[in-house]
Amino acid sequence: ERARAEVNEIRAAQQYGLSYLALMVMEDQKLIEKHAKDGGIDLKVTWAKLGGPAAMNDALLSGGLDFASGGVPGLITLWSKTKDSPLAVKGVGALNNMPVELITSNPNVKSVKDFTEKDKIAVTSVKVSTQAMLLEQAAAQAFGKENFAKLDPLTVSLPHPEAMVALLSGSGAITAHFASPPFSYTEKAKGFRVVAKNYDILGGRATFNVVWTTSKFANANPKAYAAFAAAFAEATDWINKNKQAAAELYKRMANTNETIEQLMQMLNDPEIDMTLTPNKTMVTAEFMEQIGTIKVKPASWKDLFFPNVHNLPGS
Amino acid sequence: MTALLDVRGVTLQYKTRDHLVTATYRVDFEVLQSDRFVLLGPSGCGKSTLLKAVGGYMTPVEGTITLKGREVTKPGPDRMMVFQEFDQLLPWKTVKQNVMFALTSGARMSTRAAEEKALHYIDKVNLTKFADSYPHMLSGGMKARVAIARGMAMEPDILLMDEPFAALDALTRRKMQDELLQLWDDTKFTVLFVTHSIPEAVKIGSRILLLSPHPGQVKAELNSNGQDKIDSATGMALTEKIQRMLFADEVEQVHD
Amino acid sequence: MTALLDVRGVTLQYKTRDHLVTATYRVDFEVLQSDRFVLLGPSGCGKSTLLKAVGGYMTPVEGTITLKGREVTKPGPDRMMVFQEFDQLLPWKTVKQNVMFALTSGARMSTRAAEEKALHYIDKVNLTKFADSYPHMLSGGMKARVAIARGMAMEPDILLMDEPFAALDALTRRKMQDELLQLWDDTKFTVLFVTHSIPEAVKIGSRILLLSPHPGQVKAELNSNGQDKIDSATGMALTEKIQRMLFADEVEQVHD
Amino acid sequence: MTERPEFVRELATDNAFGVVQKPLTTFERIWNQGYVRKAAILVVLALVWELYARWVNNELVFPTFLATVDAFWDGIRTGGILQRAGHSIRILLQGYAIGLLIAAIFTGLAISTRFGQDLLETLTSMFNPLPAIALLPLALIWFGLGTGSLIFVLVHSVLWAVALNTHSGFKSVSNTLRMVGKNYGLSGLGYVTKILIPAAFPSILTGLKIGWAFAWRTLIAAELVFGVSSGSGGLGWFIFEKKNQLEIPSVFAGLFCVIIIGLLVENLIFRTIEARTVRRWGMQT
Amino acid sequence: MTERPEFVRELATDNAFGVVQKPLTTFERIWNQGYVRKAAILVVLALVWELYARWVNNELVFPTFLATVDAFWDGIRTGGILQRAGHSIRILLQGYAIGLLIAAIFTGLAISTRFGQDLLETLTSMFNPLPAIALLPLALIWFGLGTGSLIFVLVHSVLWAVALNTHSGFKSVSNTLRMVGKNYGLSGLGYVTKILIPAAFPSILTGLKIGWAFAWRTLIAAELVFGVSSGSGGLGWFIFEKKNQLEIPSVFAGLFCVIIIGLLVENLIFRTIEARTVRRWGMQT
Ligand SMILES: Nc1ncnc2c1ncn2[C@@H]1O[C@H](COP(=O)(O)OP(=O)(O)OP(=O)(O)O)[C@@H](O)[C@H]1O
Ligand SMILES: Nc1ncnc2c1ncn2[C@@H]1O[C@H](COP(=O)(O)OP(=O)(O)OP(=O)(O)O)[C@@H](O)[C@H]1O
Ligand SMILES: [Mg+2]
Ligand SMILES: [Mg+2]
Repeated sequence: ERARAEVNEIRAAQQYGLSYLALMVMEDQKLIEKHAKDGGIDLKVTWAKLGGPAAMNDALLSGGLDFASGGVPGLITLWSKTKDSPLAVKGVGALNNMPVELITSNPNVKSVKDFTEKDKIAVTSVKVSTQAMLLEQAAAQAFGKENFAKLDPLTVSLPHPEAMVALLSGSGAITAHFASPPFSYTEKAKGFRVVAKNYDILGGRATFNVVWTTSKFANANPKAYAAFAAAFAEATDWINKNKQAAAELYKRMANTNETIEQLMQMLNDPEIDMTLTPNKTMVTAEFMEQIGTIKVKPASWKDLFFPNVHNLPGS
Repeated sequence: MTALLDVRGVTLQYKTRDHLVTATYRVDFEVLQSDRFVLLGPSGCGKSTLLKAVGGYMTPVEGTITLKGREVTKPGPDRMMVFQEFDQLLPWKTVKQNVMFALTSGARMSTRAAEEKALHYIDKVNLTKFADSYPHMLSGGMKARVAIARGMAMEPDILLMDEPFAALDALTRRKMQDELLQLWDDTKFTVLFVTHSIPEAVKIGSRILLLSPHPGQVKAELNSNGQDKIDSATGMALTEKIQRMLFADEVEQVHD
Repeated sequence: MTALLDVRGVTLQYKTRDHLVTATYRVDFEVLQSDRFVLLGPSGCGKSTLLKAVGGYMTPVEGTITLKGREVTKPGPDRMMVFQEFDQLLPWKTVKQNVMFALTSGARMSTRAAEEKALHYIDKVNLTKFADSYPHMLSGGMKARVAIARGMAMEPDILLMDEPFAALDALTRRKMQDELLQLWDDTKFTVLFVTHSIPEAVKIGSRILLLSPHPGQVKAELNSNGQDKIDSATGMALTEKIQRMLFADEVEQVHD
Repeated sequence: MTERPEFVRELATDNAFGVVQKPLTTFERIWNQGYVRKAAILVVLALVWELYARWVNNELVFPTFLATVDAFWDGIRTGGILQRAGHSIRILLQGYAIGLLIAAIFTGLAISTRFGQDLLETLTSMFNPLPAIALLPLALIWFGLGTGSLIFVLVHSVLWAVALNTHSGFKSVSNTLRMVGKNYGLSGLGYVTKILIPAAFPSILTGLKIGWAFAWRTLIAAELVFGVSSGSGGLGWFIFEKKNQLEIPSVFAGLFCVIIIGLLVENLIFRTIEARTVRRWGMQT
Repeated sequence: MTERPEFVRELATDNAFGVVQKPLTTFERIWNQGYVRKAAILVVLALVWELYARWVNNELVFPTFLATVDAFWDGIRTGGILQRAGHSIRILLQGYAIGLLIAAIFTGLAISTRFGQDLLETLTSMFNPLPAIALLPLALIWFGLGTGSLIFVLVHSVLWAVALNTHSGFKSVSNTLRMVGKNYGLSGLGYVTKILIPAAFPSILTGLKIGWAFAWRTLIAAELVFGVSSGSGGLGWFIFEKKNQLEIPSVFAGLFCVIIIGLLVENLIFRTIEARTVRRWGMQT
């Protein structure tokens, strides 16, 4: 009876990059369909690749998308905006822990405190991106809470590829880049120095990307939600157990020219975990509350996520 | 016999940003069935404007224009117009297509019949060799002749012609005049004809309306039999009489 | 006395996508200083084309055109042209500005002098009341008169006029003709004049070139003293003589 | 046919000619005002917006008109939406002006030499379809980050549309007018500015309008992609920021601001130009 | 003045008139071919690109022409750049066609009623400056993720430019031609299609060109935002992917593909239309 009331199609979206490998595995191995069948429903899954968070939000909120993915601040903002409405967006699980590093080409900069007006720091979007938020947190730690925005005037919006090229080419357009893998690898390999890192700023390994959906969807479609959650867990598990195969799957799905070795290097990086467990999300949430981006912070990280991950050792 | 076209106290005005130009003032005349009615008057006196009003392009601010008892409100193919302007041919159609298009869309004729008729009238205006040329390849007089062919081919109830022969040389003009009269002999259509030439008015017209200088008012209406007839009262030929009427103005003007 | 303008064996052709149209074939004539040279010929015989070639807008495919000994290669204000088309006025300038603009940019006159001169000639063509109107508010004949005023105001070495009076009524036409002759009396400029009207050619012209029908070739060159002089040999008046020459063609054509 | 009598008439005197138009009803007279009709359209559009938004009932995706207006006032009072708009307009005008200048040079060349025409046609068909991001690398090399690059991208969005319209307008100028211009001895710049530009003005105006609109589009979109350093953002950045904070009514307030500017520019500037030029000259009805 | 003799001449016969143009040199004849001149321009541009890129010497920012061509061939052989382009073109054509249709309806209304004109003018000045992202929420509500929304955004980028140009073209049609059309009893659709459209064709063509170019721009940019919902995505996504993989020559190969398509469409389609219509009719030089 319930099953008939549920949707028979769900739509989920990835963004570009290795971060979203778990979703690719789910897509490639049709894991959601499999778990849905086990749960007694027939489910068609449509996968979309979206270019940025704006489209992701619009699609989710307009009902064009059921599962979205993106950075932690994105989830927190959505949660805070929708928590009193039937939509009530929450996380389904984390995609990974990943190091995000502030890398500079300016030899005089040894720490965040050394940046001067002459420096320009590239982040994907000024003020609003994960990287910009991290920089503000670093500034708050270095100069005191009220000075969290001290470095903001130095930031410029630049997508990762352009930022990396600008840094490597030594054109002087930027002197620092808040980069995530694989861009940070390349920059470090060229000998540029890391002056800050999300793991240090947030106090430990931290979730980089998460998957989320609306309570409205989860409540109306418990079986479909369960199938997704189960598939998500299985995919994460599978990656950790089959890194070589996962690398090959990524190369095929993303149609990339990166070599298997390069991909394996990332997957084997001890700093990168593929895990469902949300880490250090509360640190970010608290910071966002402090600076007024959100009005009320979640009571615990469990407020931010659906119960299927509540048993994990999140933070 | 009631009038085919009845123009009663018609005042026509152009309203522009800065001025109000009165083109004609309380003009009235009647055109009967099969009249060859000529409008004659000095440059700028409102002949073209009157013709446009009869064509349905302008609404009088005063007075009425009725055609067959019904007031003229919009243009239509029953009043085929030959304009004064050179750019009245559709540039994207050849000479033949221009005439044919008028027939197929205005007179709703079949393509074949239209083609035949078009070629017939194009021949009458001596343009057979140029039937497949586009208008921009024609001389001024040739364009005028295409427009004449188009107007005549439509064989409308009433043909409105605005100085159709002005751009034609003496020889061609005479030929066209003869063609028009010939066609009239055949079909007895009604024509409202604007011209500048007094001899032409006398030759073409059966009735001649003289208009005053700007703004145009009716000055006189005269009959003509095409023969430049001698007026019994004054002993003057018609052309001379008309010329006098026009020249009277000049004398006045000069003495102003 | 050498010729001011020397047209030697000039063939003019239009090349279009599909055809090659020969407009004039090996035409030659000489225009002397202070000639009032008239081109007369049937519609489409290439008069406008010839005028455009003299104006520097077309290059002959054969023959040469020399003005004061120098070959004509491009247009210039030394040969002021009055075109046949109604759209020869700049729509974005009023009547006065149109005439003034020609003077300030063509004859490089000061604004004040240009204005004075412009108003003078606008008055000559009876358009003082319309000096501040834009061209689109004028009737066909009024536009033609503005173009005439502009051409005369320029007082060029040689004035090229393409049927300037075609759109004018008998009275206005006579006035314009007289103005032109008056101006000629005053300044003895040279004019190359296209017309369709034989009486006009005889009245205006000091020398008349007769062209054959399409493609235009020189048929005859005649003198005129403006009085419709009687030819001593044939006893015919000049108009009649010209008419005969034109009509000869018609007879031929009809019997074709 | 019975002979009709001939007649001769006396003429009325000059002072009788001031016939006036038939009087209009009050409603007609009001409705004849363009701005009344347009205001009516705007009211209807606002109503449709309000009602549809209420029906959709999803403030986070499509806020109501009233909420938007509210956010707009709020933005004016506290959020500095006007300064943001001012900042955007300043940059926009620079890009627009430079774009027009380059378009003028290109079309000037194109109309005076055959080679120039080939060049313009080739460049237009090559570069016009390229999105702004394609220019990013070159922009970064040449201008670095910041206003310079933004202006570069703006120029790209204005230039080709204006050049295409202007060039096509030039090519459509009647032969007679060209000949008249040459007759006056005009050539080069004088010929272009005194003959071709006024004669092609309807086309040029259209080009200016399209260029203006596309400059806005590009600016708003480009501010998101690059050239923005914190603190100096314009309207595009305002919209992006609010979007990321999910303050959707403010996002719409930003767009509302763009719409209002569009309406103002159209009705105050372009309409006036039109009325004083092409309409007055009888070149457009 | 000495009296010159009068004379009468015999005329030459018909068959003598075939005078031919003065012969041109071989070089002139070759140079007279438009495509030769354009090819020369393209070669020069390619050379400038190559040399400048070598001088910049930074493959990651601005690859050389040869590297780009290389990547392009590679893309054709292995990367399916042609399928990507095909995918984009399919969507583009749909958006373009729908945009034209709606533009036709709007301008048709605008030319036949005063209210229609006010509506078009108002809508154009309001919506034309809005960037595609502004429409995203509505697009997603109405069409969900996928091609529908992409097409919606494309329509937005085509519609207003084409409508503006067409409408301005309609308004510039000479009064005489309008009167001729009305004289034939044409009205409504017949009047628009048989009189106004051909008479305004130069303007309409310009609108079509601008619309086409902006459709490309928008599509490429929109694919970055909308990404792909099924299959492999179009050229825009290709460029996005390659950029993220830092395969800059491939990025330029994608843009190169856009350029080539632009050149082909201009020279094969628009030129041909122009030659068969406005040029042939003497409406453009
Ligand atoms: N579109 C217009 N706007 C304003 N006034 C106009 C317009 N058209 C004509 N007029 C004015 O109306 C009057 C009559 O013009 P109309 O064209 O009817 O004259 P016409 O008798 O045909 O002259 P012509 O013999 O020179 O062609 C003129 O004074 C002219 O200035
Ligand atoms: N642009 C053109 N393209 C092709 N052929 C043309 C062009 N202009 C004129 N012609 C042709 O050249 C010939 C001469 O034209 P032109 O205009 O010189 O005649 P015209 O003597 O001035 O005639 P009219 O007295 O009718 O004005 C005509 O046969 C015409 O068809
Ligand atoms: Mg008239
Ligand atoms: Mg001529």
